[in-house]
Amino acid sequence: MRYEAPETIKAAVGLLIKARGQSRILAGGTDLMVQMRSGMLEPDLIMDIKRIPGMRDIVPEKGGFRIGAAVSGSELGEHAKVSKMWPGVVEAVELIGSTQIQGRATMVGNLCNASPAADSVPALIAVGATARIVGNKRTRDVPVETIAKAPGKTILAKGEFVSSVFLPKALPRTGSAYLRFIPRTEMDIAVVGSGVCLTLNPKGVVTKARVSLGAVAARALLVEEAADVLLGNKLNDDVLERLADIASDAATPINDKRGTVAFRKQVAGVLTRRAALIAFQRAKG
Amino acid sequence: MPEQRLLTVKLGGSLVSRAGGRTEFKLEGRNIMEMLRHLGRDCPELEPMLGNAVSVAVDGQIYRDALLHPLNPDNEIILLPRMAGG
Amino acid sequence: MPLDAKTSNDKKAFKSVGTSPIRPDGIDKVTGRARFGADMSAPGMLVGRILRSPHAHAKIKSIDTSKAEALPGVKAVITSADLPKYKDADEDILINIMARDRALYDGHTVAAVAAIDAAVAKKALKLIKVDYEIMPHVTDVDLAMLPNAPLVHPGRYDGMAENEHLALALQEQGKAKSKRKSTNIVSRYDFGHGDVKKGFKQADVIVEHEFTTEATHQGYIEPHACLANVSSDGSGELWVCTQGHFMVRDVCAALLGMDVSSLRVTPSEIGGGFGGKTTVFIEPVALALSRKAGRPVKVVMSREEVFRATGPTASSSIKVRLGAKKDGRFVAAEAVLKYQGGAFPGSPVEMGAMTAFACYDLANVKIVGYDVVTNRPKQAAYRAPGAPMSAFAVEGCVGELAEKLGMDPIELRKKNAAVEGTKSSYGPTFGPIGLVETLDAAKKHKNYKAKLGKNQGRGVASGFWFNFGGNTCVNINLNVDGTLALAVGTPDIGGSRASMCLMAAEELGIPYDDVRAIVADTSSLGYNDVTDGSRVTFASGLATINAARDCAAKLCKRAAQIWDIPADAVKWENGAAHPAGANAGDFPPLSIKELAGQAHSTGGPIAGHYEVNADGAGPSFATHVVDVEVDPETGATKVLRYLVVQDAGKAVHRAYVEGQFQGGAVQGIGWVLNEEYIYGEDGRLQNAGFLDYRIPVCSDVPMIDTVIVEVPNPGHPYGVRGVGETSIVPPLAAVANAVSAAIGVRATTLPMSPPRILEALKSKSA
Amino acid sequence: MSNIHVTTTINGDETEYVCRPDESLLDVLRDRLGMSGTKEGCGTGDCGACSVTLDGRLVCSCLVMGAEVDGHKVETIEGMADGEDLHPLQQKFLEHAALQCGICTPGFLVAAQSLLERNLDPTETEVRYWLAGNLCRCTGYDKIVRAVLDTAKDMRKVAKKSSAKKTAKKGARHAA
Repeated sequence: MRYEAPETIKAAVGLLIKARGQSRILAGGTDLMVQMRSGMLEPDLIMDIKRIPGMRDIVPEKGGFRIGAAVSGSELGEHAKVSKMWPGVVEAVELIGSTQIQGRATMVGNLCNASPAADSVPALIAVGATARIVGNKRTRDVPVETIAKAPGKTILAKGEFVSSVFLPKALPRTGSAYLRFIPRTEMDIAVVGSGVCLTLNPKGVVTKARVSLGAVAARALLVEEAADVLLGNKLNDDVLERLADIASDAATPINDKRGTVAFRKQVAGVLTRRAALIAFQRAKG
Repeated sequence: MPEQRLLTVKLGGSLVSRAGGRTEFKLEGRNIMEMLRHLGRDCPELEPMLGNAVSVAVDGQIYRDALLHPLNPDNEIILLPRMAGG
Repeated sequence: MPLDAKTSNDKKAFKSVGTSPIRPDGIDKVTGRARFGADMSAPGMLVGRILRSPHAHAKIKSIDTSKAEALPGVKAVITSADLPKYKDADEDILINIMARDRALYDGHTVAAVAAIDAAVAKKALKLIKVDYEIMPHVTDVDLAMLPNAPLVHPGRYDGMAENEHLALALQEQGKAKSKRKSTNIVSRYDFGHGDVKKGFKQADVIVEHEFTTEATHQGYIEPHACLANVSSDGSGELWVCTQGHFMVRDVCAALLGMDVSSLRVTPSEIGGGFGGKTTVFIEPVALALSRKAGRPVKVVMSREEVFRATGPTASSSIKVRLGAKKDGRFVAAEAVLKYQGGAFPGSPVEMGAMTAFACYDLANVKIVGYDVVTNRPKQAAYRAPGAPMSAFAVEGCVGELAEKLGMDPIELRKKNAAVEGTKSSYGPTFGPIGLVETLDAAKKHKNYKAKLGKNQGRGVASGFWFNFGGNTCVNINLNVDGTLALAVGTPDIGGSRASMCLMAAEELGIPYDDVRAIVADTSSLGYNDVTDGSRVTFASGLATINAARDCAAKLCKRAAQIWDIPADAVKWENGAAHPAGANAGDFPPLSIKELAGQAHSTGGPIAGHYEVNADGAGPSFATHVVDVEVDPETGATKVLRYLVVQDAGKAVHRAYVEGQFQGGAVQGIGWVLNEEYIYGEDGRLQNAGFLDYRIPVCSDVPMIDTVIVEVPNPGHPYGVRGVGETSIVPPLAAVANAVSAAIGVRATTLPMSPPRILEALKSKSA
Repeated sequence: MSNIHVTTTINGDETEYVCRPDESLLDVLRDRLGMSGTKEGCGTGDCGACSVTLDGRLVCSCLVMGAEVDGHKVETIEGMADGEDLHPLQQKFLEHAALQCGICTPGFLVAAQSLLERNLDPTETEVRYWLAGNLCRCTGYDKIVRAVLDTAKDMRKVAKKSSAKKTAKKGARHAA
């Protein structure tokens, strides 16, 4: 096992390409250290990216924000402008673990760990975020929903890693929200998560909507039928009821130690309805 | 000489099925040790349990290892399982 | 033992007792200086690691340790071959700490290594090859009792009286008589009196339910840890976090074939126990490794090992039937309890059975309990072992009876409450007890009058625990400056050293700060039973008081010698020796400091001591009141307010008594709402970590309100009753009753996790 | 596995050590530096017993690699008291009986200090959520939360007084 802390992206990519066996990126380390301790993972190379310039920065870009891969949850939460523009994303990131975990865990780590239950992912999908992948030959930007292929598996090729996530500029009258269900009030993995982002016209009618569910399938889902129900409508009871039904139907969860199929399907509907209402209120301002 | 009065000893817990359903014995004994010795003689099936697997309640007070505690025929005497706490 | 003059509830009678000073070990614990199990090191120390079975039940055909032994840096590898059975060893404990021919549960120890560091030890474990033959397993108590269940110990119970239990049990379950000679039922317990058949005939209302509870873990934050050092002459030292170092010494010596006197055990500070540290797990293994390697060996469990291989409590399946007259008077009560306690006999079902109806004065009561073995880790005691589950079932039925009769739940309990002179459901007649006092105080409390909103419900439950005494030894040494060194032999798990200092100070009439208490090692003090059964403040307290009196008597004698008057003409008062009366002579009092200062030149050091097998621990009753709110769309339960009312006899250190009340209540909240052992089809534990074994976190609970009731225990000089365990008896039922009230369905399955609550709500609307 | 040389600042003292790449900061503190005040309850970031601050941020030291703190600042429970003078939180934990067994106490104190550095007037709910990553199995949290709230109250008074003093001094200087 080797520990490296390169100071440029180029050096980092070079290390990843040359590495034999398994390589792992160290940003916050809150998943990596647990996996290593459990014996699930014995990487040959651990590459700490925190010394690479920009990795710990939040930079305004095109009216939105670029969030470096090593920005911790609490650093993101303390950023007033991001919190104001995308409260749904920030509240999702802030739900990841305890205060202690927040001090380390990163949004990009949450994305690249490719857990179906990752809290930040449905929120990022809902706001249409993109991830920047750096590698040997090219740098590419992809929608966040394409990063995870299956639990623990990503589209990243050898030599590649995600260097940042871009949150686009929010249109006027846009609101985002994320809710999750856990049995306790803190310190749990989401049993169901739901991210909603809505844009309204001046009359309060939904003109743009994205709805994403977490922990109810092998990876976070973008539920387009749910968005369709909202488009052209205000959020009256009937619309919300249909939204909840569609979210419940879209969920294809499993029974496991954290919840049952029936429970997850029902709560997916409940949370989507509640998140939509919060997003709606935020959009109205 | 007045007739010697006997102790009335009641059983609880797993002793009941061990003793074939008997729940009460009339026994001699000046203290817990003697009483248990007589009980083991009267009911050999109970003998293996009477070492340190029982507690004895005397007038509502539970004794775990008090073989020399005196007994008299007016005492309420109940054999219970030996208990452990957390 | 007669109640001393001081046993009044008049606080003025006490100077120190009943206050809440800072504990003697406090500064070390807030600065990080206190040394717990894993905090000790020794020169040349090796790291011990344990290999555990990944199977719930498997024959161990062979173990090949040769590759591990050949790895550089490995100093010892042991298997069951290194732990033969010695004469006095308890075979169940021996097999539990190291599997022999079969692995009996997921996590069962099969081998252990000692190596120069953790990395080498980890590697060595991987090099040990175990050839397993997987066998059928059973982890559920009801399934384990079925006639065709896989047997945990085939043949072991053949020909024993317990075998008849199967036939009995199956008949009671309405199933055919089995021909099998062996079963997983290892004991049957019967309690009760009167005629329940006749009783139920008189009943106007009968409630009947079947309840289940899952196994929960004590969840102490400090994993088991020890440092063993066996020298070449066969003598050994052990540093260990345990609730009973004398027990550790005796059991380890027996398992390893050592003389008791050649093993010295020093207790570390202990990071929680709750019953789970009243037995041995890694200690004999560490000693055996050290003996083989000839070097000190430290073994520290991981959290995963704690969950998989140490004792959770039993899971249970309980049926209760309760009948009452229209006016609320109970006429008959019946319960059948089935507890599985893992792979060895000893589930706490007998205590579950004894405590089930202990709160009530019943003319007709019958309780049957079955102890069942399964392929799970051997259960260990957990705070009032066995009692919370049976209270959950019984108090659930009492709650429903109150609803059916339209009675206030506290009034219904008062109407049937056990009082002094009641023949208890488990046999003995109660002395002075304080159940009614807790009910009255609960009813008067503001929480009982708080208004409830939508989706909210209130639950009430009472609970009982016996409390124990036991073997106890205490020394008090008078130092040259008049301060006292107090040595007790019961590990301090919740601040008991402070209570001991208070009682010694009270007795000698000196300031609390002049007494310093330590927990002495096994070679420095006579035998002490483990810290269990809520016994320490009672029994070590009683011994401390008597040791202090012994010390005072010696001080009086010394003063008498100095004054040249008879010893019985001197009395001890307010920290000084005084002439007992005018006839004794006119001498100015001699303070403890003056006597201590000249002790060495007036006859030698002064010390008091006391050894006793303490009897007379008075039982403690409690009543809890809780309000909850349930989200009907997600099944999430929020605890809004919580009240604990409990009889402490006499609260020695009030803040720590409250702390026991609060801690027990919150553990109970965890048990009822979220905590459970989850086994897969493969018999493996799926949630061996704090992420998915969900103990309550700080944001899950409200402040826990407390009322200390004091009905003196005549068995203690100050009236003290143990308080540690009763507090976990009522919460399961109290919260369940509150949830049932909030959702309108009787909750009978624990934990009442959100999926279960949504299911219950669905069944109601269907 | 080759060892890594690390230079860091712990409780204000420059500290050097070597560690393997798979060792956590917690392992380093406890096993290499003999600082056993920081406790291990789970090793997976779920109990908070190993709480320390890293460059002023509250973290679980079991989830930080020993290798990556080179050039950074670590604060542990051992650095909390100022010589013989306890930190107000330490004093209040004792007065409120906010500890029973004491194994979680160092973690709670470090976490609570981190809260009060950011927010000297937290609500009960804020305290409870901030401390949700610190498990305590003994106390039911009641007395811990009370101790933190009471410390904050006292520290606010002190802060008020000292700022009043400062203002007074400034005023005096101006007057002069």
